[in-house]
Amino acid sequence: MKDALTATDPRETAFEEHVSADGQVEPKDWMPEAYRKTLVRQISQHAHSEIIGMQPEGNWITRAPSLRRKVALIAKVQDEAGHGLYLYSAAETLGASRDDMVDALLEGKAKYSSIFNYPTPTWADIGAIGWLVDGAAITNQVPLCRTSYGPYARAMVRVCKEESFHQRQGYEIMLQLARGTDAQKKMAQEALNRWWWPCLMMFGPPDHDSPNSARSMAWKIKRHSNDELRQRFVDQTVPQAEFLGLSIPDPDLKWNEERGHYDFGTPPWDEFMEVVKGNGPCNRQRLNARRKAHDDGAWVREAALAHAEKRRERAEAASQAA
Amino acid sequence: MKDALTATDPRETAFEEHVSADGQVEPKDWMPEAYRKTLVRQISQHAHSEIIGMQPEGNWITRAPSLRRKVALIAKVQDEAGHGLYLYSAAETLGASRDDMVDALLEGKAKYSSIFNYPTPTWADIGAIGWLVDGAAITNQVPLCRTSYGPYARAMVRVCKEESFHQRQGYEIMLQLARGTDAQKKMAQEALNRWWWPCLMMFGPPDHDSPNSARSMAWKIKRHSNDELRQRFVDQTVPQAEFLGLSIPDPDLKWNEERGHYDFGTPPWDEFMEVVKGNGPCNRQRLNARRKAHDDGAWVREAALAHAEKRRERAEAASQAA
Amino acid sequence: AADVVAYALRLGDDSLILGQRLSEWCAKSPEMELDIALMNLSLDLFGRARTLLSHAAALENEGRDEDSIAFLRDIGDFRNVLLVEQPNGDFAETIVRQVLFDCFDLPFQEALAASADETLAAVAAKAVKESAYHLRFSANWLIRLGDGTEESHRRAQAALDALAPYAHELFETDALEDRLIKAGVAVDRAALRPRFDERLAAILKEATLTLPGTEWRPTGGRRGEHSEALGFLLAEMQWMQRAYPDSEW
Amino acid sequence: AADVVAYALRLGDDSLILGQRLSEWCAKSPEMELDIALMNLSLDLFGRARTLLSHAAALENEGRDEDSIAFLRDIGDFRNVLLVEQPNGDFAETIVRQVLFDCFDLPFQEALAASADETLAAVAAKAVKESAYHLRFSANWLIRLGDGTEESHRRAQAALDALAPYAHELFETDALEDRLIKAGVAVDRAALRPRFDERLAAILKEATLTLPGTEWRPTGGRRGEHSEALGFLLAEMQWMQRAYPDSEW
Repeated sequence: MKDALTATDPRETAFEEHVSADGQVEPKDWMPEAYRKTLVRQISQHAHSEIIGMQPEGNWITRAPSLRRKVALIAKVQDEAGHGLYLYSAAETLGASRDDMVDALLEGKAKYSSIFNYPTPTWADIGAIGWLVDGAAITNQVPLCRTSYGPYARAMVRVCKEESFHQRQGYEIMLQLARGTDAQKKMAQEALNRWWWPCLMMFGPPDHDSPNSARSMAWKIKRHSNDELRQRFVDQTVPQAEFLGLSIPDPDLKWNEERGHYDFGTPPWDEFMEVVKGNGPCNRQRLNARRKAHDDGAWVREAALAHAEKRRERAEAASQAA
Repeated sequence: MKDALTATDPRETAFEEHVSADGQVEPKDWMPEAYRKTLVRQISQHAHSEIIGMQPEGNWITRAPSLRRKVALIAKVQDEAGHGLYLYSAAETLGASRDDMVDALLEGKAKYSSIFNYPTPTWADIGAIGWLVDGAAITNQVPLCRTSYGPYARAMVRVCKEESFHQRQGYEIMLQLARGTDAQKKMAQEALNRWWWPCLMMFGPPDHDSPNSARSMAWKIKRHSNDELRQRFVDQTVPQAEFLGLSIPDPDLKWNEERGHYDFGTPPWDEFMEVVKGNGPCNRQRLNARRKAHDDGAWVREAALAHAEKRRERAEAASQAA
Repeated sequence: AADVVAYALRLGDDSLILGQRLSEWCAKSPEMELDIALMNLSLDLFGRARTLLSHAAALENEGRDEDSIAFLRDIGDFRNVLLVEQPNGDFAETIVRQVLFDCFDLPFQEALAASADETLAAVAAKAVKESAYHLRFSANWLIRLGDGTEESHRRAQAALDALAPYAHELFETDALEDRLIKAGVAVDRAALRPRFDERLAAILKEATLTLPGTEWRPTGGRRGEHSEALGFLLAEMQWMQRAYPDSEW
Repeated sequence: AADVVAYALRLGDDSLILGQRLSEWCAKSPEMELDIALMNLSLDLFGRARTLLSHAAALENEGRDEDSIAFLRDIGDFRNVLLVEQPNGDFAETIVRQVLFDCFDLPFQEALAASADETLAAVAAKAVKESAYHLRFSANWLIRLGDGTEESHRRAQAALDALAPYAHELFETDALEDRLIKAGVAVDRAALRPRFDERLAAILKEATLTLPGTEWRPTGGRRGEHSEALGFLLAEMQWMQRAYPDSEW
């Protein structure tokens, strides 16, 4: 799959051999430019997703129904902010600058996971996000703990660990609702209905429509196909839904004894493409909220810079006077 | 009571005779400068009070407990805005400009009724304001319907009519609470406790401490003494509280058979003076809210002016072209 | 009758939620005259909401009334279009939201006045005059803002860019409304579109504003799929009835 | 025990309401690092609130728990000082509110760690370290803002002018606390004043800010006399428990 130009570079050959032998790549190692670019795009998109992902859940912090849940939710959203910063740092080891990445997000040039363009109208959505969205994220990310780029792989180890915790919390919220009053059960079922298909689409388009996958797989940036991961998620999640006593909103869902997997229906890809294009229920709201925070805070960041500069000048003046 | 200077002006003598014969003064009539100034101060303070008074009640519009109450409350607050505008107009007939009066309010130079510097923490405060604050206002204002300055007197006729309606609404809110659940009764009693003394102080300091009253009485800008009006309010209100089954928070309150009036305790004048000085619970909040509305709306008012100017220019250009 | 109940709830919720949004301006607007005008709009809308929700309650006959419908439903049971629940934003956003609503609402009420449902027809007959005033008010202000200063033009255009996509939902119809159109009860929303477009275009022209070209057509309100902002509106609006259940006010 | 219940409610409400205000910043602050820091503060405060309100519930022994105390009281039953319920305003207001609180809170927790009430002492022992960090954070930011740009200085000074008067209430004491001081349970607030004044003065000096001279000393929180802003905070915070009574979450 190499083209004439890169094939002539012996470093490239060595790199490919190293990676295909499951060797890790570190920031100071030589790497092909396309590998660097692909990673920066993937890691920064992941960072943006964590930052934007604070909003749908943050929406319920002030209204969480018990102090215990409130504290857990704040800690979770705080973890997401931490993941975002951690991932921006990983991308910076590849020569990208956080300010540039954030600017690209604010200008609408960078992508983030489309799942965060859906709203959280009820408390049950907080449970559903933890259970399903974090569940899908973990399914996607666990293999990335062995991805070829070292800093990214190590970030993923930490992220996955915390997200498993979040997923359990989310499932516990759902369980409480599912064991609760009729109103709570209804709330839980409706949230599952809202999030099921969007979560299945988090794994990306079907393999036959996913052109970039092959090279990413070769580079071990990606380690399983979209459809493989989607199937794994469905197989894991269906029994959990059954345990909750909730129904998955897919009439085609059925255990396939022969395959040893669940068969399931086709997600509404048209809707997915609309959301990716910017036409989801909350795309504009999410970006506008981020921009507003950024713009409203400009004077604060300027003050911090000005103050640091003053301190530097004073220290300099003092050391010259000495 | 005339001093040497004014006594020499025959117009002054004629004016005083006219007024003491219950004659009305109209905008184009000659009037002593002090009369004009006193009236501008009094009318503009009254206008400011209506405008600031929108806030404590407006505080409950979005949370009113039934649609019927919500609609009545919006209509009431709207009436207050209307009274404010109507009174500013009356003051303008005396040569004051509304912009100047409003600026004086925003700069903290003008006074407004101190009663609006108390907060409305519960829905019952909306009832209490209607019943007690509007009740006290009416007691104060009914005599002003016969005040010597025509435009002011006519404004008062309209204001009093609408405020009687508001007072009945407020009393009806209290009645509903007093006939309601224990929580509602408690809410009503606590609101009465909050508003009773501040309302008694709406009539101003005791007569022996009220230096400006004599001249205002002579000019028929004021027609009864503070203490007379306060007594009238107490006498009217005590039976209403009894009918509600609520207790007035004054251990000294007692029917005096001999006087034919209720005896009552001394209001906390120290607190009153603090509120007048700007140290009430909400003085800063009220002015800041007014300033914020004014500042945030500056671009809108500028746009309206700019557009009017554009229209004027276009009309002129069109008429010249014709 | 279930269809009419659902229809009255849709119309009632549109009025209720827009009325609530407008009432948030109380004592906060740019001019005292605007405070009065915005409260007027809000009073008209609450007036309609009360009749419509009471009508739904009466037809439904399950013991609800205007207040339990307004104050005791959670977000997923509200049936208003997304436009009316959008936050007030600055004054330009409030005015643009209002122009979009009024350009639709005036012809809608004119048509609804001929409804076979007497209550709906009566509400509409009264609403026609109100809506004509609302549209005059909102259109005049949009023209002032659009053709005012640079800043007001910028704000008005930004508000239009943000809110225009929400207008599409006003013209959406579904099986329920199709049935009611056949029965002479409901208004054929799609048929109002040309008048809306024409009227809006005339206002925008005078306001020197440009309708954004966007394919985004947010929808879902009629199915109870609302934006997050509505949750906070409801928390505030419903507070008293939730905190003190089974009380008369 | 009734005294200790009341005292734990005061301290618990201070933490609860300030924690709630801080949590409103989530995803809205000037920097992602600040989002994290403000959530940290809020988590510490909610942690204290939970222990304190549970302690009050246990001593009181009337079937309440931390949640029913937090979510099912109306405004007049809250016992927090007015400072902590003041709206977030801009970042300068939040930081000034925090500096005022932290300058008081650090010596307060240090003293409370010696309380004769074991739970209070334990909460305080843990809180001392947290409060030291909170104060470092808030003081450093106030210095940056005060000694930053012209705009940040102006905003910080305006925030200080607005909020400094609320600090007095932190040092108020009453018969209840006097009894508890004698019993070795409560902290003598008045005795903390010199340390507060000194610490605050040092921070303000470095921040080039001036403490406003005012005789206004707003008070009443301990008696349940709150500002209107608290009502809206509660409507939002308590929404779920009010809308879905008798549910487990």
